[in-house]
Amino acid sequence: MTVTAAPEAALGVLPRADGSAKYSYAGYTVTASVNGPIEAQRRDEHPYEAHVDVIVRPAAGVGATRERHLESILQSSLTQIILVKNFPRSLIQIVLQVEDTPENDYVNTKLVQASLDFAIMPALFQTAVLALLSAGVPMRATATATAVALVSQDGSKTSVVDPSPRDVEIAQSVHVLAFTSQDELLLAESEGDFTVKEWDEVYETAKQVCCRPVPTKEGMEMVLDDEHTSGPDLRHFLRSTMEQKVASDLHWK
Amino acid sequence: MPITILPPKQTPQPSLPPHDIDSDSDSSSSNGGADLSLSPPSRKSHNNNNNNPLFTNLVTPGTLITPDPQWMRGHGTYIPPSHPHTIFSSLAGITTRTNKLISVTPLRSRYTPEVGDLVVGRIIEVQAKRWKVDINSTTLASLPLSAINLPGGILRKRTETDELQIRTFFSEGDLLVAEVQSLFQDGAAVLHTRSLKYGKLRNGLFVAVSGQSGGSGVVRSRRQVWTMEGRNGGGKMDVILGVNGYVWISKHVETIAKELEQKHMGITNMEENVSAGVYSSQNDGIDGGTMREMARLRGVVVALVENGCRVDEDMILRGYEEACEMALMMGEGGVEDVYLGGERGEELVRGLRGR
Amino acid sequence: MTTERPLVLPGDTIPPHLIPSSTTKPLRLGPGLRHLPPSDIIPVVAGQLITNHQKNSMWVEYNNNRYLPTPGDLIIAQIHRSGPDFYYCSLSPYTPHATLPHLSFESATKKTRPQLQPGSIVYARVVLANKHMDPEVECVSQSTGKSDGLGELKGGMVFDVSLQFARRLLMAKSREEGKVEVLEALGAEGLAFEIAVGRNGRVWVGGEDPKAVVVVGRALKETDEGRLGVEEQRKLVRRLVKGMK
Amino acid sequence: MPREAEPSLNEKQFVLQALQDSIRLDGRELEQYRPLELTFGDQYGVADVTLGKTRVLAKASAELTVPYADRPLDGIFNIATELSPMTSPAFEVNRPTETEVLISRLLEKTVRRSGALDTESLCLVAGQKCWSIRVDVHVLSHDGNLIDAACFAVVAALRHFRKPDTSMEGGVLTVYTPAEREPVPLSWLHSPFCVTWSFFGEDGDIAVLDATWMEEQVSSGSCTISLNKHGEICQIAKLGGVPVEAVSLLQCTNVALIKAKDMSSKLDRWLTEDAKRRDKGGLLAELSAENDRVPDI
Amino acid sequence: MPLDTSTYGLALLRVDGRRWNELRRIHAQIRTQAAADGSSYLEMGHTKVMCVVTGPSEPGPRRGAAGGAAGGGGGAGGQSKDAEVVVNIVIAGFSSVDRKRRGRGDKRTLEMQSTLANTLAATLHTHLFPHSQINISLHVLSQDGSLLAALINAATLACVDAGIPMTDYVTACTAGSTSTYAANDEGADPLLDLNHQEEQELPGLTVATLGDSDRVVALVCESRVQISRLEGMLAVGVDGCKQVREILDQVIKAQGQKMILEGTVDKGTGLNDMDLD
Repeated sequence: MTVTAAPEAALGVLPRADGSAKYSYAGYTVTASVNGPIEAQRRDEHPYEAHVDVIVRPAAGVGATRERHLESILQSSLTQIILVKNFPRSLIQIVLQVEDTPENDYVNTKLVQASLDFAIMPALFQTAVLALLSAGVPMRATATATAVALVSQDGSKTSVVDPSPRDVEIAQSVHVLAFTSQDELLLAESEGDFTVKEWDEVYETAKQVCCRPVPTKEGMEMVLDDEHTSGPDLRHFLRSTMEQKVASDLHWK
Repeated sequence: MPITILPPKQTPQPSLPPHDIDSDSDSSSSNGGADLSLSPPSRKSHNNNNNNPLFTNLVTPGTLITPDPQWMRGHGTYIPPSHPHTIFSSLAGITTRTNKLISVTPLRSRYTPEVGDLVVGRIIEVQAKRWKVDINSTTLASLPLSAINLPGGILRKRTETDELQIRTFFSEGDLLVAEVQSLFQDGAAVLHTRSLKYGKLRNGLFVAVSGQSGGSGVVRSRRQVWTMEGRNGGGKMDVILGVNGYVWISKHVETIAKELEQKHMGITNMEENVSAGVYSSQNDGIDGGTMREMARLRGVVVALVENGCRVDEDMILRGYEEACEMALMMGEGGVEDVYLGGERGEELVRGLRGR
Repeated sequence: MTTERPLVLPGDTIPPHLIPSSTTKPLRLGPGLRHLPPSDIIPVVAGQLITNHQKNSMWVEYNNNRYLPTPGDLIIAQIHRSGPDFYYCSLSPYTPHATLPHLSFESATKKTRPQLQPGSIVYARVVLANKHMDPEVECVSQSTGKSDGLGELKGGMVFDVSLQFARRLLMAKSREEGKVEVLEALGAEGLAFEIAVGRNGRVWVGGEDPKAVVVVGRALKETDEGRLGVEEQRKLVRRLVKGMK
Repeated sequence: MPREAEPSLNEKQFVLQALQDSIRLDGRELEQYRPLELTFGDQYGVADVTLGKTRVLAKASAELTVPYADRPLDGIFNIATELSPMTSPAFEVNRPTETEVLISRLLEKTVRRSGALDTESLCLVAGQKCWSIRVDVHVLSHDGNLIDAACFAVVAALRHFRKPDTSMEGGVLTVYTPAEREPVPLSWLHSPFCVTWSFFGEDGDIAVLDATWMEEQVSSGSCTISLNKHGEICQIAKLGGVPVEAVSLLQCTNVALIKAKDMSSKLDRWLTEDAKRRDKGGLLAELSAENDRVPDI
Repeated sequence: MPLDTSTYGLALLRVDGRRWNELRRIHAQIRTQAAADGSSYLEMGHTKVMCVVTGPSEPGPRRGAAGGAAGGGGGAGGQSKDAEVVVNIVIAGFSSVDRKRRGRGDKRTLEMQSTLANTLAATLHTHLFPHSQINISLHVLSQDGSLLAALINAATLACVDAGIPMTDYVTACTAGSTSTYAANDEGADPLLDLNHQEEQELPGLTVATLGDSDRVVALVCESRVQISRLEGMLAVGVDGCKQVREILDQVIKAQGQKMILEGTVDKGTGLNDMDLD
């Protein structure tokens, strides 16, 4: 299984949506559209804040309970970072369309009844954040997410960042964590057997991936990447993607 | 127990339109003629009919009425953009002309309100300052709060209290008789009940008659409302023929007149002293005889409609006489037999036509 | 104005030297920033942070695609329906309707007010916009009672452009500050047309010749979508006008 | 559900008036398509089609299942079309609109009922095991003419798709995973394409190909004709709308054939290019031999 | 399935004994439901449908997306000025041999509903009834081919009966071809008005035209056929529509004549009467 070495993203890919992003990483490709703030349906209307609507659509097959579950997780964590109080009685609609998932070459997958893998969460989350940024929806902070799998090999457990479907299959537990740009833990979802100590390890690993200090121009306190070899620098990636977008938007300045 | 064997009644021949007979002959006479597969005999017979001078003004949708630009097009006609000045019919109906105006009266259609029509309606919706009334038209009519008589005098100003109490005058499901006061641009009617003739209906029964204008159903006529004597011991009955095809038959109550007598008031003050009783939803007691006659009258209206007769005062009065006689002569229960459905209805109408 | 325009993302910490520190004037925060008491100023969108030390103000320059009504904005609104006292009109798709009072027109009275059909469009100004209420717009200047060019737009065609581009077109010095010269170039080619730009990303172009209107519309859309520079805009106009004949 | 915005009277009037002078807002000729682009995904059977600002993604997938009882010798082939709020916030999840029903019926008639895919070849063991092929159509962006774009995407995805290889030995069915044996293409019989005409005006005398969303909203009727390059009509759908002279419809069909042939050769070219890209170093000779066996589509 | 229709080549007679350009027997009635604004019953051979029209009337509460839509294209809301045509088709379980039950969400039925709504909207003068709704309910009692055509004809009749103004009748019929899609034989004959068996075995199309013009309102072809066959089929179909229009017109006229004879309507005043004034 070849995992794309670095994440790739394109913003504004859908001309008719308010904001959109296509993001591929670790074999997952997701396209997201964001529309909002728009008129909310009566049943979703909230007098003091915007309703955030997240829809996850699998590439093949119809969405089922699994997708609804992912939607509810994303919905509650994204509501935390969007400044929902700015838009009372309105709706911010995020549609996440899965395009590609990494294939497990050793299994003929059952695709007709789609059931998205838990490990797709970081990709969905990251795409949603990028699309929200592209739509210019006001947010408290940006956020980055990663998945960590605990795989037991030869009696000892190792943590695998951005696990492949094969890893997920043999893993004892899979964890998805997201951190805001202020290093706050935003989302922690786990599946499988694990101890509190193991979770602490997972937390540290994920934090290293998500919360790498941003290299600033003035400060030379660039952290040497070699210390944390696992995973790409998601924060830096987010920043550089946005830098391109902003530069292109404001080309006339 | 002796058994009497009754001779079988002849099944009534439904008055089939001629095309039925044609289609039968069509199937039997089809000789497989390739190009003339469309039943030549049927055509011929219709052509004969078409030559009947009675039928020259019968048109169907798409019929060219005239290519002459001197005529003006009225209801039921159109001028296609491709042929300016050429008038076509858009309905199945009868052409009528008023000076230079050509219009087509449909054989049947939904009620189209016109100013001055007397209609019977039902309250569908209560809004802040108006009611929405079903009058069997294409859209709901509206009855503004300002267009009804309020208890305590006609000149009284509408207050907010009235707005809050709007349901005490009319609420959902109430029936009323009203006049069309004006029409909106889209053809929706605005009603008023500012006369003692109009207002809430009670003490009676409602009949909806489908179809309007030319065909069977209620026609606009001289008298839409009258009081008639019930026979066979029934009391006086009021009949209201709404132009919209809604008919109201009720017991005649002379409340207002009596009230006036008691209070010794002049007729000029009458409208100012409308009592709250006008908006009562409580029925007065109706004796059995009157109820029976009301039911009979209802049967007459339905029978007239089912058999394609126009419904007006004359027809109803004659029909009612006929029905009473029929009940005496044929009904098993004598005057108690008010059934006028099916064959009875046909017979009733035959009797009327025969005269 | 400083030349430094750093990229900020939501939640970033703003370097202190970029926060104007004038003690005489109150600090003015523009769009894209949020003040967290007591003294934190945090960006909420991704864009370039712009600080104006003279005016003691700062804001984030960014591009969004959903129009948020702001009082004073000139917009092109589409009448949806008429109520008892207002027209309900839409400023952008899928958003709640704005109200346009029947009497907010030049010398309008109950009798003389313009009768607008559903689907007609007006050039209007936003008078009221806050997050808890549906916006209100007007077609008359409240101070002068004159229409000042606002009112129904008859005929012509409406083109959708990005909000950013609409803003550039509306700049007082659109050529210098907004780097748009497409309209001047079209005029120089001898095209006759009228134009009304709405901040809600809608541009109305009127004119006798539908060909000219289409060329103006295409020039605007291609300039916007292709992110063309001034020189490219001139080239585009020359090419389109040539193709027209 | 937020309302779909209708174009203003000015826009409707202008679009019609301009079309009367044969002018389209984007400068196209009346019978000209917007640029059609196709990209294949990393996996087999993913086709991403853009037609101007319209963008449709189709993904084909296969699963082993049991054939329908009344058709024991046929495999199962389904096309699923669901318009999500990504297409437009006016579409709601799990509530099919008329647009969605009509698109899915048209794709069904064009691709499935015309026998483009040989469903008999999908049957592995009569009455017991067969392949179920499913194509999911996702409309990512809607700027008119969804049908032509969606049909192209479906055909492209199916022709690009490879299903796992199988073998039957002594009554034992083996399905090979992609790691064991290179997957094989579907047995494809012909490639139909949809060409949609939109009619304008009271008389429907202006006919336009590949209408944009704005044009579709102003149009008074449309007609979708599906054809393959051999000049076989697979389906015609003029579902009401403005009356059009029969002779004009015949002309529309003839023009549609030219467009369908054009699309057919474009798709052939893109498929060949993609095969070359995947076949770096020519290690999949076996596969190309397989390709040769596929009848001339 | 073996081609029973292959015998056609021998005697030039179809399975039911018709020649290539013969319609089946059409029997039609209007005003079959007293309570409705307009109603009709129509048989084309053994395909039997009935139709009830209600309206134009105040639109009831919105019923999701189940119904068809006309004009603006569904849910346009406040801006729509024309009456909306809503069609509902119920196909009885006993109407066909296989007794297949179709649910409410059946896409084929939904497509027919939408086709019917858009076909009728092309002729009905919906602009005369702003903010209202015309409800058309169709019940299929028996199916033997040409279902869509029968539904269109029945709906047209019921709309005429309801007195809804229209430009002209919209009439429909089917046409087929004796060639199969594989054979490109030039000698293939077009056939008019397909029955169920022919519909199953031969390529065919349904065509609906406006009045007695050649203008096609609806054209639905669901089978694979050589492009060269289309012209012949279309010509035969359009001609068939004109025949159907003639038959339907006679049905309406007969009703009108009956009403005049019974005196329920006046004979009216026409242009010729005017000359006498």
